[in-house]
Amino acid sequence: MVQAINRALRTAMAADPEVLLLGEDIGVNGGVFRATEGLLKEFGSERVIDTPLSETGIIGTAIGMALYGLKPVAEIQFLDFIYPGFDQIVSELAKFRYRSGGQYPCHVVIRSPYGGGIKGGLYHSQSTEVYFTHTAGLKVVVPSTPADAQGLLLSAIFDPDPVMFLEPKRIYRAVTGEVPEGDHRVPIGKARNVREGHDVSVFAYGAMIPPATDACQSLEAEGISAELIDLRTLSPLDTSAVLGSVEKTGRAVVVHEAARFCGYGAEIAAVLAEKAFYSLKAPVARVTGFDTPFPYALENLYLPNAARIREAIVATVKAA
Amino acid sequence: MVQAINRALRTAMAADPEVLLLGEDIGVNGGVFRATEGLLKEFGSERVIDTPLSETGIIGTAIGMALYGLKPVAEIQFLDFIYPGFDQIVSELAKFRYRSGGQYPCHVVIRSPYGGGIKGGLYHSQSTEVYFTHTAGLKVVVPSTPADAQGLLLSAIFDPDPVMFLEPKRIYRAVTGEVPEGDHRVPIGKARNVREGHDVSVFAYGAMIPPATDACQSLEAEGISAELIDLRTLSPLDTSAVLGSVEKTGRAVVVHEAARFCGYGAEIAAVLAEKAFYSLKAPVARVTGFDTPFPYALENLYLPNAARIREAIVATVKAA
Amino acid sequence: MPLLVSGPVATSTLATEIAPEDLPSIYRAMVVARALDERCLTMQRQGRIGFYVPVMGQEAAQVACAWALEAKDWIFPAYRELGLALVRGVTPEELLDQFFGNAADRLKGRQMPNHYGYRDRNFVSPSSPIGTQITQAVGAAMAARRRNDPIVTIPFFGDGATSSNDFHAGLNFAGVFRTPTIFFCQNNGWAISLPRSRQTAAKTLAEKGAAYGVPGVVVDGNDVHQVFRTVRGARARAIAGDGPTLIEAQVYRLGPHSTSDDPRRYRTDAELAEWKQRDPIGRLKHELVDAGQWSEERDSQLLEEVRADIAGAVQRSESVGAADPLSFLDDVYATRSPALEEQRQQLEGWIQTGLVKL
Amino acid sequence: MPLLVSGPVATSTLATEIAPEDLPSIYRAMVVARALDERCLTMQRQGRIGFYVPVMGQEAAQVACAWALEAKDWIFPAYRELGLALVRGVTPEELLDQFFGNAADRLKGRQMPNHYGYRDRNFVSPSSPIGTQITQAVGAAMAARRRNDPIVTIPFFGDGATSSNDFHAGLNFAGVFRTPTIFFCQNNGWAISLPRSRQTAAKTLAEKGAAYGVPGVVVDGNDVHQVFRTVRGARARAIAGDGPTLIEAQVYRLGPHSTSDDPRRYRTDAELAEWKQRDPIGRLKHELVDAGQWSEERDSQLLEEVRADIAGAVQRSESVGAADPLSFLDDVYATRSPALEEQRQQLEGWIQTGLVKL
Ligand SMILES: Cc1ncc(C[n+]2csc(CCOP(=O)(O)OP(=O)(O)O)c2C)c(N)n1
Ligand SMILES: Cc1ncc(C[n+]2csc(CCOP(=O)(O)OP(=O)(O)O)c2C)c(N)n1
Ligand SMILES: [Mg+2]
Ligand SMILES: [Mg+2]
Repeated sequence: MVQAINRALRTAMAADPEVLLLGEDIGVNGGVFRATEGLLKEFGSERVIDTPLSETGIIGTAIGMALYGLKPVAEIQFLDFIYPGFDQIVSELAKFRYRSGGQYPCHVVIRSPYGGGIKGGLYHSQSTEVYFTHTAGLKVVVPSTPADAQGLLLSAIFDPDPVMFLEPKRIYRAVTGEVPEGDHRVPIGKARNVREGHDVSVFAYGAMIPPATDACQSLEAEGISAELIDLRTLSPLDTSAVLGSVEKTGRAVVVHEAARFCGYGAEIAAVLAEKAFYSLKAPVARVTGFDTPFPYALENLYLPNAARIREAIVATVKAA
Repeated sequence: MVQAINRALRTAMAADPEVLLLGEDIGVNGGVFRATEGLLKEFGSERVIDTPLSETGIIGTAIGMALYGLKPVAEIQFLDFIYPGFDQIVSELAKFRYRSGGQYPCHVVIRSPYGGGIKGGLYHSQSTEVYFTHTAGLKVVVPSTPADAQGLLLSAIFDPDPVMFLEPKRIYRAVTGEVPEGDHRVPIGKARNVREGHDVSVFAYGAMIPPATDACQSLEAEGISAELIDLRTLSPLDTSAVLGSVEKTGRAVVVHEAARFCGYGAEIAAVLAEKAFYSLKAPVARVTGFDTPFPYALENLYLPNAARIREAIVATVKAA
Repeated sequence: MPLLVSGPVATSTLATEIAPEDLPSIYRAMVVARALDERCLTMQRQGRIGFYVPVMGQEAAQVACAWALEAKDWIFPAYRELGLALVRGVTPEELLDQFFGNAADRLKGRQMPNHYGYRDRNFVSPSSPIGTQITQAVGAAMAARRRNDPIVTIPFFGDGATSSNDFHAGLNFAGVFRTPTIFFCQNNGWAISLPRSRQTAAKTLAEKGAAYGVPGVVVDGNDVHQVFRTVRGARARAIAGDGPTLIEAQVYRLGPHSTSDDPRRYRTDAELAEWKQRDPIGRLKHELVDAGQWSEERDSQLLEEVRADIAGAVQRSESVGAADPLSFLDDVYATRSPALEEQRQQLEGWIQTGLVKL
Repeated sequence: MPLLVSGPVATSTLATEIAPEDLPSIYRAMVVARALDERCLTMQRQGRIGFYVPVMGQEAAQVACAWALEAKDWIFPAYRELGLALVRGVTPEELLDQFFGNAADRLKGRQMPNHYGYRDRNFVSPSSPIGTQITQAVGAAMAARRRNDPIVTIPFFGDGATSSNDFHAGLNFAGVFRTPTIFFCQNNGWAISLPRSRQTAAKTLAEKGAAYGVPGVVVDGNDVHQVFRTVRGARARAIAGDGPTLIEAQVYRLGPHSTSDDPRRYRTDAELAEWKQRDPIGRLKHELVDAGQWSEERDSQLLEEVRADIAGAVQRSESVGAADPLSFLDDVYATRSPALEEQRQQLEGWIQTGLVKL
């Protein structure tokens, strides 16, 4: 997946001289995950900008560039380190168009590796997507395949609105797949049906797609037909895809690795409890991380796995 | 309510010399809402500390004081201005006890006026409680009466964990009521049953309690008996109060002024869809703010009012 | 006081001193600012506008600074920048539309008074959180340079804002990337109730520039000539590619922090009286009178004229209707999301049935 | 280079120079640090520990600084502070327990390697976000003063951290409140791949102190005497109530940033070779040999002894079992919330049925 991201950046930069990158260690070092490898050489230090160690500065200056009309793509080294720039995101980036009566669009893309699974402990593992999905004015995108990573990132860079582009670092290298050539875009705001099914709907995204897929596949043998929806864009949510699936299956399991309490799954459950109530035949199950910080040595106990997802699906399907 | 807060601070400071206050304009100015009026005079500038304009500094130094063993109470002038200190809250305050294996408890109270209704526009009105309730390690408290404000704040100051104490500024002066003398505490983690009812459960908190009360009362005449629960502590949630009420009534309306998408109401709806599914007779309704930044001139259209709450209750009760 | 701590000779051809014939116009802008302040403070007390932040006392620094810039330079204001707005050609009526948040307000009634922005005047839309515009201005300067636009960006902020995260990051990035940015700090002595002396233990705010390799300079903000000259110098330096400058203009906030503030709680009458004597409007008037460019008579005439103008603007602006009630659901994104579309329809229904009211 | 830029004469009675008889112990601590670094880098390559951050090259600055402090002073470390930990009496075995995240780890296996903290040694538990410990140290200093405890607090951080928000706020608060804090910056030339010269346009990092009214001083971090003397001076000043000091210790990171880093991508062999010549361990060894306090023979003996010690510690530590699987649900709050209680029971069931595995 990380090569797909690299390709998307290269494609966008080649296509439009006003696309530029900024962040820590993205230049000569090529990014700590190598997402920007080779781009400094290709596009020069005016367009691949190694910044001082300040997320406030990275995001604040990216906003200024966007106000002026450029298309900056900021990299935050780990999502866990975005908080020094959080004020610029929620107070400024998300609200510029609105507060100026539409005079100042602010199309910054913030890319950041996020999530667990690399033994990163409390500060290299968190999934705090809800801070951003709850913030009106931001779009929030999470790819789960190389093709989507490339296509969604290209859409994000040329989107008129600010986009938080959260990259599930655990599958940077683990997940491979075909990637179309050139400026092939995947639309923001549309979920992806990973597999069709009629007994239960499973909603997941990012690094939870592989274990969710495993769980669904393994249940086939037991005669359970699970539909798996990769939400892809967390905000704005593709509500009709969610409702459409549950109207068909009558049952839902939501999966994410973030903490459960007020996590993203709560919104999906709430939408269903509100708008698909009469279709629902069973409680809405949430398979999530725990309501703790992210642990180091025991991270495999923390992260939802295929077995936990499978158990939840079975329980949901068997519920009266 | 603001006098009750002032009294709680005075009571705590008189009782324990290790309680101290810090924040912007809290000393000679007594706080922009006068919550700390008179305390500088009474306790001196070593315990009522006017700080430079830096929320990073206020929260970071408060954490250092707490690590050392003091009981600091930080004031953030408006919740909208807390984000420069957000990193210290989510990366440090919330995780100190955990990351140190229990060696370093970190009992800071952060008080902050929040919410709309004072014509404050985008930056003096927001309700972003979910950023904090989704953060494991923090407790989040919102009083709706003077007695609760006093009692909960006293509990917060002597609680062993960090507490975000969010004060609904719109009812600082609007809501009055009896306040017990002395160090009378209200336990953190327990919801309050504002009025009993058997047809529907209404869950609300803070400045939404008055309109929710009005709505419930006005429906009495129409033969609708609505139970109103003031959640008071948003984290940890008093789940048994929520489930207990809905097991009785079978119907639920959740009210908050924050934006709907991934708002706090989603968690209540999710808990119900998960654990009270078989009791539920109707969709769970959410009466909330809109998925926009907070507007200035049109704030009365943005904020949930008694009429909107009433309509949602009626629809929920009438739902088949 | 040296104009700049360092930097080569300017290559800009702009004059380094105010043209004498411009002084009356500069004076007029200051007078308009003061009159509008007075009018708005009154209207706020009468409940006709919700809130107001007076500029009172800082007019010289702002007007002279704006005068030294070119119209194409990007201003990143805070909430107390009336003097700048007037020089940029924003009319009292436009401002009043924003204060009322009415249907003519370019911000569609979304922001509190004083948070106006005008893209066509290169006057960026501000927020309330202190300091955030500082890094943004640096980013815009980097963008301008990338496009080879010979402009400067100039964030305005107060003494309190020097403690903000964005001051630190903004000056640091500007120093490292040598951006064409002028950091214009109006040190008005107070950050609400906190005096400058307790904001930082540094001797001056200008010397903070050294921590970032950015030259810093202190100016008397009540002296239009010194301000103009310093800004022109910094601008020339920036345009020549020699990087940013931090200017500390020492002024005084003669009024309250805002209409929510009572300065008698924290500062003495004596201090206020002392600074009233240095009121920049009186000072420039004397200078003009001494130079034979002005008279008491013309002054009264000007004041009358200005007040009448403002009265007319108030009348027109106040009679404009309220902002479109559905408009607060726009501009969250470039196009409305499905959820916002649904919420808009809901709101429309509620308005029609009278469920919600303005 | 003057010891301190300003400040009155110290009142502390602590010696201002290292006692000659302490030098071999100081040297020993540095050798232990280096040996543990080497061992851990190897173990990481072997997959026996997950991650490691070497201190290599910064031993003199750390050991001499810690030596100059009193045990009651509060250290606020970052993640590269092995030298400090050793002087505080933390044993290799305790450290290794943390690196393995095993059942004996005081942090209960919760943090990545190198993020150790020991309350009983006044060595605060660090996080990964850069700079956050700086404001915390200032707050602890305010608390200590409130309790009349005659101690200093001392945050450790790198050149990169000077760009952080907390550096700005921490130094500013310390300047305003004159806290007993020593800001100890280890400028090791690099923040991962960013050289010091691109981190800030300031000439030195020490001069940033002036922006906050805090005296700043540059020291050669490879010179144990200069470091010791400077820290003792700053400490005396702090204890006397004369406020904080910023110390920039110029050192070099001889190893990679961490085991995830490949420094050949961004720095030259020549630069590394140059700094290897100034290796602080070799330098102190020569000094001791020259002074007749040390010999090559004793040196080999020491190294052997230290390596054997470490090997023993590794063996013991590696044989300790894994952390209690349910323990990661503790310490979120002082007492478990109902939701965590429920989640714990759930997890217990999952472990029993084999649904989740380590
Ligand atoms: C981040 C943040 N914290 C607190 C506030 C509340 N506040 C509004 S103005 C102000 C003082 C600003 O002082 P200064 O920068 O000197 O500007 P001045 O008002 O004097 O022009 C404060 C503390 C805010 N707006 N933003
Ligand atoms: C807020 C934040 N942003 C980014 C990072 C990623 N990161 C880890 S270490 C580092 C460089 C730190 O450099 P410096 O302060 O000089 O310390 P050194 O590693 O050289 O000891 C960076 C950018 C981080 N940990 N925290
Ligand atoms: Mg000021
Ligand atoms: Mg470094």
